[in-house]
Amino acid sequence: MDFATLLQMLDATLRLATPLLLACLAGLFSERAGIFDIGLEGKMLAAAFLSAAIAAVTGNVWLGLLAGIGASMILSAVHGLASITFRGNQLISGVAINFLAAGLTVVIAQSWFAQGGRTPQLSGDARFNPIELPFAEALQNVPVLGPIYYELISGHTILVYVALLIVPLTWWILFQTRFGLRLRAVGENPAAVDTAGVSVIWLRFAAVGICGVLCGIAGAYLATALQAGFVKDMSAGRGYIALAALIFAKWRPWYALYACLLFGFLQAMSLRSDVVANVVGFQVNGQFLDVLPYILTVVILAGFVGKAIPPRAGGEPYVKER
Amino acid sequence: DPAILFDLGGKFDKSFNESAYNGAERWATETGGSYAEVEIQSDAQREQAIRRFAESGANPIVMAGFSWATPLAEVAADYPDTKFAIIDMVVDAPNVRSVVFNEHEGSYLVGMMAAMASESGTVSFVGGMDIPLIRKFACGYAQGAMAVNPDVTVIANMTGTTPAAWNDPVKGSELTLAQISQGSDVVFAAAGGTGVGVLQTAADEDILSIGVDANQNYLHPGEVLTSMLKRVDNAVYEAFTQGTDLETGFNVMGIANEGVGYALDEFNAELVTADMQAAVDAAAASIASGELVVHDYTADETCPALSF
Amino acid sequence: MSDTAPAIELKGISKAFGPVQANKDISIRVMPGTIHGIIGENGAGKSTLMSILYGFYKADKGEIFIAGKKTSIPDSQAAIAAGIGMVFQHFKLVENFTVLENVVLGAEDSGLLRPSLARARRELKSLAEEYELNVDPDALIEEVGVGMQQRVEILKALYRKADILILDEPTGVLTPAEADHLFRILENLKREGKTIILITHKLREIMEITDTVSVMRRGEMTATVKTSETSPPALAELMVGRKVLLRVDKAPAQIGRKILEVKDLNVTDSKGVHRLKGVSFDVHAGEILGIAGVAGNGQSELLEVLGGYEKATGSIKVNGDEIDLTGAKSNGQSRRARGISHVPEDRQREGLIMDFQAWENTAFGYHHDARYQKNRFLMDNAAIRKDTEEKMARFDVRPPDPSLAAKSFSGGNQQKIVLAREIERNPDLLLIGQPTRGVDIGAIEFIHQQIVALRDQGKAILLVSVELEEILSLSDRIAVMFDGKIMGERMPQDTDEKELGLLMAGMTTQPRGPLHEAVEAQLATAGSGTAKEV
Amino acid sequence: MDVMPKWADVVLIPLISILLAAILSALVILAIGENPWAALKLMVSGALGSTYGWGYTLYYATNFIFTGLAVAIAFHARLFNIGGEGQALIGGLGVAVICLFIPWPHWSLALLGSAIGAALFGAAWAAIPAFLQAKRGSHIVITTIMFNFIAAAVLNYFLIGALKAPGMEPATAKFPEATHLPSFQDMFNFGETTFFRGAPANVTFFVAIAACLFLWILIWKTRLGYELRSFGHSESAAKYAGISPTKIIMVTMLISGGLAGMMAINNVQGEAERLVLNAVEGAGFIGIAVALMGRSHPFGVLLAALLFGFLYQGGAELALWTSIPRELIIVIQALVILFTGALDNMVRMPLERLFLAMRRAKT
Ligand SMILES: Nc1ncnc2c1ncn2[C@@H]1O[C@H](COP(=O)(O)OP(=O)(O)OP(=O)(O)O)[C@@H](O)[C@H]1O
Ligand SMILES: Nc1ncnc2c1ncn2[C@@H]1O[C@H](COP(=O)(O)OP(=O)(O)OP(=O)(O)O)[C@@H](O)[C@H]1O
Ligand SMILES: [Mg+2]
Ligand SMILES: [Mg+2]
Repeated sequence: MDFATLLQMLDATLRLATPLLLACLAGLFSERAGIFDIGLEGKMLAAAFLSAAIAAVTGNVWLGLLAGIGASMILSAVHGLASITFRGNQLISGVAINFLAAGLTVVIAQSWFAQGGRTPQLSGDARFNPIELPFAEALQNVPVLGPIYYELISGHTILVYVALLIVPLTWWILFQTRFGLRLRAVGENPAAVDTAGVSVIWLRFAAVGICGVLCGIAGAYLATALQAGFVKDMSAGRGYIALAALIFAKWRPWYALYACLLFGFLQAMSLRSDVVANVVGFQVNGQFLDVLPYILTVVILAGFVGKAIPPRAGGEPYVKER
Repeated sequence: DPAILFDLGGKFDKSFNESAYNGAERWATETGGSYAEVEIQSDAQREQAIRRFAESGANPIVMAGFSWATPLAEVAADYPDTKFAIIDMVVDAPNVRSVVFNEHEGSYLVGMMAAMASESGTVSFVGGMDIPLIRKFACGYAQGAMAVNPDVTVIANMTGTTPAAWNDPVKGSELTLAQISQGSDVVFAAAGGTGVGVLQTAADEDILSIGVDANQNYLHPGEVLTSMLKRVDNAVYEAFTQGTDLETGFNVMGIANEGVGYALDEFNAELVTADMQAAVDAAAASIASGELVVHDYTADETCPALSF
Repeated sequence: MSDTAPAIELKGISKAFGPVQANKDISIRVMPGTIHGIIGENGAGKSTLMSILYGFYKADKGEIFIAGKKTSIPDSQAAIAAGIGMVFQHFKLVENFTVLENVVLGAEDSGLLRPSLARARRELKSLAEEYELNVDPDALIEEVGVGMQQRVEILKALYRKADILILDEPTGVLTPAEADHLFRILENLKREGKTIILITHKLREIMEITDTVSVMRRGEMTATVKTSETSPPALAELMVGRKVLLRVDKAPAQIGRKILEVKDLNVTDSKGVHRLKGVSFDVHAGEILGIAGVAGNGQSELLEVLGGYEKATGSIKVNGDEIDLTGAKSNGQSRRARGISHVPEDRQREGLIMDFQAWENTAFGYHHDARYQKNRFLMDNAAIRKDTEEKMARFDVRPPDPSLAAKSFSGGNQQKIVLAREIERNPDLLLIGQPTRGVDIGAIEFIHQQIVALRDQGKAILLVSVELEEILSLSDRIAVMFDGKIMGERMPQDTDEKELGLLMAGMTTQPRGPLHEAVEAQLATAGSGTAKEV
Repeated sequence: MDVMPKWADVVLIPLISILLAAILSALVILAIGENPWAALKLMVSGALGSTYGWGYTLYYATNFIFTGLAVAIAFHARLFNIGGEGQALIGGLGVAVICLFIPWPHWSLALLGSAIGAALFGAAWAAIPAFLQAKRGSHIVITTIMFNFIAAAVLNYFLIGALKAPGMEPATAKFPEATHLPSFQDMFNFGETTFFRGAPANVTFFVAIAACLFLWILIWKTRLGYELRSFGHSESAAKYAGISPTKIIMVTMLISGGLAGMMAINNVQGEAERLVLNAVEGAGFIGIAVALMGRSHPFGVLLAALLFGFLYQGGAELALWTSIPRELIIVIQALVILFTGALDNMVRMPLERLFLAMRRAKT
């Protein structure tokens, strides 16, 4: 594999890792607060749809982004209502949300646009366009670093950089602020937070809300940055991969970045079976490359890459007891 | 009244099903007639849908997509007085008209155009689900490209192996980017909804793209080289027009009877040079006359010009 | 009574959990600078009342006055603001946080963590000096002992400037020495003018440290008296509503052959912690061997190994036959087949399936029994029901309804269901852990009688309990466990709570004395940490 | 002491939950500009108004009984098997292999063979997640989701490779005549009148009923069922009693996977008579809702499966005769899952208060 191909693949990796990373960090906030969320997929999908729809109608991608976040937040609220307020089963709520998003997006899209569950194609200001970082063009010819800067680092949409910035931000919030301390505590032992005079319900809703915002950005990225419009089921299992990455990352922000880059790379790889064949020296089955992230997830879960211990109060509704 | 049954992609897929839909609509506006239609929800409903329409008295009943063959073969005999037409597959029954297309011929033509338009000498293909039908497209495309430039490199990628591959524009777009990085500057998408992503990315990256089934030139004016037309609309229109007197039997739509072809309109007029047009039209003529035979992948599941 | 306002006054507090009336119209006043004790049976409503005072639960009815002012306490935040701190029976600490983080949690002074932690570090230091509350601020909670954890809980309250401190059964998990330390701390706090409410089941502690005491029964406050004007028997009577025999009557043991022989047992748990370190002992027919020790010193693991659901190395012989300790067949089923019955320490987590009906629980662990089978495939549910009815009658389980879910029985009756199941097996060896935990005084009498009766039939009994009184009154021989080792064996008539307490603490907190040396000598003669055969 | 009588928990709560889901669904239908009342009428007449409609309703119900039972038995052992989809796919592979490569003399024998094949293949697909859960503590929810994706890839691999019939479709050849199962039409054909004409319901429905019965006995009458329920209620207590968690997890998941796999008899052998891609079409996920609504009781599952069969067939009729998109059915399913599974406390809490007040008033 030559340098240019490598850069191309890493470039694709970054693009494909971005929605995973946003969803993964979304899951991180939620699960760190003790709310498991397999509904990431559905939230992304809903956000993808509404962001594309609003962007298409208004021609303004920022309004689209807001709308996407709103859609995701509504589903987050449903999840919060089910799993925090009514102490329902978080997994089932997540499954239901995934279904709901899969169905509603198409039903509404069809009713609004009558294009078979799609939104119109977005163009111009209705989508996020790549931004050239300063001096990218000028430095392009500097050996090694030039192409890396020009090809790999520069030329992504703003949301890619946002996603990358959210990683240190997440770390800072979780480990350097009062809110972070409380959020982590509520995922480990909500009773401790409750008796310390802080509202468990409020904290968990806050976490689920942040999860909604991040999923919303992830979905908007899919429909308005990575693509130019919504098509049905466009989240294509990314929510589940993000969950797997979260486990891989042991619920830590920096590891989440690495895990998502790895999964992004695997996805990039499955698109470039030719490169894979070149590198390993024989033709690799396409289906195998496609399911590699899933297989890898199982391998990780099997603990061959180190045991991941989830937040202790995760998945359980908080019921007061002495 | 006639009825039409769409395949799982849905009638607004911008390509195959939409083309069928357009045919039906054309008939409706021209004749003022009305027709029944359904987009099924799952494979299990195919037989159900055919039966329900047959029993409600719809005639003829046209179905778009090869997947209808099995249920139709089952049902056709139960409704001897109803005429059926199926597109993309052959069903051998006295009351069925089977319409198949020589996609490899159309693909050959656009393959030629791709190779002529390419400056890099590399052209590419993005298929939807990896099934023989799509390989047939790819194989014809590669043959056409090689016919004008024996040294051309043809990159072919399939989006996936599940039906989801028809609807994964993200992957279509990434595949296109990958192909661009390998030097491709013309990409042909035969991938249903996934093709939307392919065409979009090609436009974003300023390379040429080729649409499929319906005329997709309008999607990105000036950036879509042409579209490989598969006149599903004609097939539907014709069936509707013949009505209850539908002529049954085997019906091949190739270049010869304008069943396949390439699209030329105001959106791509500037892209298609006179040379190009001449060469393609000549090839079309010799295919029509039988002088030139394009290899059909599905005949023996091999391709002389491309290895999958 | 002085004319100062009471620090706390509750008026007419009522609270129901669904159909259970946990508190009924309770009123109480506590004067500032005093220690007020609350006693009562399990489930009497003590914790509920305190949780209401701390804003953890909302009362259905009633008023709260703090320092004479009517105060509404809708949540813990309000309680903290009113100067109330509470140490719960089950600590409310975040296990993988440091001491410092736990103290700061919820009482941070700014959005950023760093300054809050710095201030807390300074403050902890001065608090430690003032009240003998030393803790390592950077230790992780999961890595420190329960005594330290409790100090962290107290520090949490003091850090929030609490004037009123509620402690719910604080000594249950402490060694006698740690309990003494706690009481010194409480005395210090009282001297500083703080008001303390202490919930405990131990009459001795009430007598020792409180100024006034309230007794609760079945959700009601039955009496409030000055400690100096009452006595343990009087309090016991107030608690149960009748005279109780606080002593066990038993004949001298008729020791028979060796039933259980344990040699050099070692257990390392899934986290890699060495739980049992070379434990050896014997139990004979007709004998009750009591194992004393503070919870968490390996007793649970010992019972689990003997009961077949923890892997170990070493050797166990029952009736002279070696028992497999690691194989796939080493489980509760094979132990039962060997004539070992087991009343587990935690009836709700282990002994019973709380959602199963009583009859289903009667077959629990014995569901392979031939008499419970209809044929090769089906169980004979009717036979199990019938058996359950008989057992319920013999053990006076109330209500005697086999179809009632286990969770619907009170603690004492749940324990009776387990006991009936295990004792009626007529085992050679009965393992019994915490037989009277969470059981009221009346039921304790009955359970003790059953255990002694089984012994008198010539069965071997291994009794594990954290209650020293229970160990002393039931056992024919006592072994003390500390840190996974048996520290020594004593005959009940030759020892007392004080000596056992020292052994339970591993004797590390006390200066070396003659006793220390004597026990060490014993250990030396018995070899590798094993105590002398008595 | 329970606050509510059992019937309220078993009947009233699911009914109210469904009602809430129905009301919301009606609102969605209204919002897209259609008439919910007309839609309901169409659904009822289409699904229950003729033996033909019943034939479809029962066909779908048969699928859901199998996947519902699969989820239910796992629930009893507190295992959340989201992998029904993949297990049913692989079960289909088993059915295809059995039907295509063994020359069966008669459909009854073929049914027996394919039932075993389907169950074995489905069970095998559940075995790895089960093993990982039992031995490595890997969260079975995530592993079974992953195995759904992997199953789809495996099926593809065979349908475009070794098992593919000549032609375009990624599907196996039609199964031989002797393996075709009698449909209701064949079974209830009384000379003049043909019932269930053209509907796919077939003899597998009775296999499904038998499976309900079998599972009921297994769960409530056998030692295995006893151990399984014990484990589900309290893992710590099960360990105390000498019940091996590994054994229970493995056995339960094998049964669960086997049941999910057996769905393939209905859709692959009974209906399509060949194996196509994506043959399961979400029935594995519907099983979750069915099990939840049926309170994991085999007969509850049967009733819930009928309800979902009705929804499916009624929904198909809607898509056929109105312009309501087919995805609306997914929305309705989602709402049913949400209300019966995750928001059940929303209904339970006020009901409990009501019953408590009623009891207080009585005493
Ligand atoms: N969490 C609970 N939910 C519902 N009911 C409960 C709960 N806990 C206890 N009860 C009910 O409250 C009643 C009192 O229980 P508790 O454990 O306080 O018994 P008790 O009065 O201490 O009796 P004893 O100790 O003699 O068995 C019991 O009848 C029990 O059914
Ligand atoms: N959260 C709850 N839900 C239902 N019932 C409860 C709850 N908390 C307490 N109860 C019931 O209320 C009654 C009083 O319980 P409480 O914990 O106050 O007793 P207690 O006197 O502290 O007992 P213990 O000595 O065991 O600590 C019991 O019957 C108990 O089962
Ligand atoms: Mg009690
Ligand atoms: Mg208490």
